[in-house]
Amino acid sequence: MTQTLSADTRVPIRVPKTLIIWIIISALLVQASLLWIALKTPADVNLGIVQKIFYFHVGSAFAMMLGLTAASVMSLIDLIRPSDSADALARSFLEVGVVFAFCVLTSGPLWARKSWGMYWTWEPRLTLVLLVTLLAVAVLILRMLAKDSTIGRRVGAAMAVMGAPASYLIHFAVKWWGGNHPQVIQGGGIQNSEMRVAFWLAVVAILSSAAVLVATRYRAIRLQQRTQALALRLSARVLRRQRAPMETS
Amino acid sequence: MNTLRLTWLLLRKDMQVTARSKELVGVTLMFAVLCVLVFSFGFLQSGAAAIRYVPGVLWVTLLFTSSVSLLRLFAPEEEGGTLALVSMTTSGSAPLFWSKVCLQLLFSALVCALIVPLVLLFFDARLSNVGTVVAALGLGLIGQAVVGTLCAALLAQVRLKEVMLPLILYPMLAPLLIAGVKVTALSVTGVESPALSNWLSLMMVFDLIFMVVSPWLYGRATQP
Amino acid sequence: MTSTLTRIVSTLVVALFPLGEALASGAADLSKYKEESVSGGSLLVAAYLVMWALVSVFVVRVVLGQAKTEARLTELSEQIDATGDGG
Amino acid sequence: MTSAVVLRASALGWAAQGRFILLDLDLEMRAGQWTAISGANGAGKTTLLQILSGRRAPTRGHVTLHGATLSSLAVHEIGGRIAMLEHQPGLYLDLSGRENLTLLNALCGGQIDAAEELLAQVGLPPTSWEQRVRLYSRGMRQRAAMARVVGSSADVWLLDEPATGLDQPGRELLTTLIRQATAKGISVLMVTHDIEMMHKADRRLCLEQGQLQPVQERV
Repeated sequence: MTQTLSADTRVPIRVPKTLIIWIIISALLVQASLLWIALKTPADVNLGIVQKIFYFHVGSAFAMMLGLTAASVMSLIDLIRPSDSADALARSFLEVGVVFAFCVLTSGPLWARKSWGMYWTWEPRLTLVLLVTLLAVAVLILRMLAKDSTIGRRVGAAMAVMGAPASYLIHFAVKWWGGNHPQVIQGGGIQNSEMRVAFWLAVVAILSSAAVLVATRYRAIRLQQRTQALALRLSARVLRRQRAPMETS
Repeated sequence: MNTLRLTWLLLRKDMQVTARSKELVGVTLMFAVLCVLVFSFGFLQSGAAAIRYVPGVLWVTLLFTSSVSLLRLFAPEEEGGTLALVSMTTSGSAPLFWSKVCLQLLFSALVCALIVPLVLLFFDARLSNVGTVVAALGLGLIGQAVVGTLCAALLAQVRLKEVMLPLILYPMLAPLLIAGVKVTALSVTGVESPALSNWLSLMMVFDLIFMVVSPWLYGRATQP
Repeated sequence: MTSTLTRIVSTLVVALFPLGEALASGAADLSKYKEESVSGGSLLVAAYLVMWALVSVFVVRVVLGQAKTEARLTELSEQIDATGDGG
Repeated sequence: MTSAVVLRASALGWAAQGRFILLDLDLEMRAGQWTAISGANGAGKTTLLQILSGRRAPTRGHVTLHGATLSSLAVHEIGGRIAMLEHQPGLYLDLSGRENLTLLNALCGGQIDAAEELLAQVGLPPTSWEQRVRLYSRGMRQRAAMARVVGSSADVWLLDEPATGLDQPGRELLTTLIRQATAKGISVLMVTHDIEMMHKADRRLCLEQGQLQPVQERV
């Protein structure tokens, strides 16, 4: 019995055109927003030039929030109706979310050094980002440890789902907890229209790049999954071939 | 009703098993006492107001001790290979899950009963409104037990589970820890604050959410 | 001292980043804002560099992983062709 | 004489680490039939039993119990109809033999026989009934686990190396218990390396290259 492998398992390796166009657009957006921030926006009256961190810092925070929320939602979908694509999406969102979480965590203290005079304060939003990042990294490690076992995948997904309500409650806890602290300068206020344009340009540019990263990672994971499926079919074929002489004899 | 009966049967079995391995309870209590001691060495300096450290020492000890007992929570099932057997006779994993939550709760209540007087004694502190603190402890321990049981059950099949459990558990329990410490601090210093009810309701919401989410996730993630 | 450092770093940015020139011109008037021990400009440059590095590391990892998968895929295709011929 | 098919596996496949261990495996278990399976280490015998008992989902194919696929059945339905003896005894080590069976009986709503009766049936001396299973020897644990299977209301028995650690009287007892079960219409599947046990079975299969083959009789 010989089974022919259909061509559909061989994934085209070239990157789809739409993705390339999208990558170029995001790159241009990022360049445009950087140029705008550098050339057009004035320095903040209170904080000086360091305020220019604000644009990408907040953009990264948006990307992180959206990424991690999407990761939880996709994990939930994967638990309710398991599918390889939901799993791949959940993993890509989680990874990209963690990357931007680190961006927020590193740019935040640098900004704080200037505006608050120290790298770290237990300001509610900083604390929230730190805790959520720790949680997301733990889930990421869990998913990496689990490799491709079904149980591991489900456990990772379940933990990602747990992370969403936990983060929501952490948000309240740290807000009330930090309530006693003096609210230092509400830094990075938008003072004029150039700043507003810079802000939205940066947000759009980062979200677009984040989406590109998710799409690229998603494609990579899908390719990996299909490679595994192909290896499995090959193994089936080899096993059947080994049997053939045994059956005839 | 049936779930309740099955949960009770499994819990009674767990209590029997725990009673027979007395070492486990003793070791866990010992660990809790040592935790308090180590924190005292770490924080106390002569002349400093010791009372400030009471809430922190109390809650962190409870958190650490719970993760120690959580790692042993499913040991009877793992040793005897009864996990699949039990969930296949009790029409699902809910009775097993809730019996383990109750067991963990009993465990931490025991630890609590030992630790709270000890900490108050060591730090020469007095609680101004005992009722609130008891409520906070109750809510905190319920939340810890529910989330902890889920994590312990799911991580049982994962490599490096001893390390992974705190890694996942501590950030997830952060709201309970913060709220518990705040309530205890307000009570120890005797300040009447309207924030008190806020913190208690936060803990209550935490418990309610995870009491719904956790058993569902447990059932989902352990399906064949 | 710090402004020299800023200038060095921003020269680095010129090499790495197409927008470097713009940033460098921003760095030129950094001295105006120098008040404390730390210059806001160097913090700014550091922040953007770190973010850029983080994203680059991720991209490199994805690309490397992709390359590995593609190699495995080619290997598998060859194996499939080999078994196909024997049949 | 052909009796009804109780459990059927069709085109079963199981893959681990990107490699198929079981593939295109078909199996029919009929009421009152005693089947023995042998096979090299790592051939997938234990995995096969786990799939047949619904503890593991197969990569390919499906298992039907009285015509209904396992994945469509509720877990306690499977648990009530398929009894399994694994490497681990499936008993709480810190409970006594009697307590274990009583607990199990309570959990499934009193469907199994009285604990004492079962323990006597598998030849455990009354002195050991109140002992913790942890103190049992390998063979005694195996007997206690067997009591759990005998007491169940299942009509399929899946036994993974049931003769391990059993002495000669124990093996004979095991044979008798299985014979009594098949007489009642229970279908028994047994994985074993033991030639003697193998020859007592009605049907002998060998798990080889992911499939079950009838064993060629040596002359």
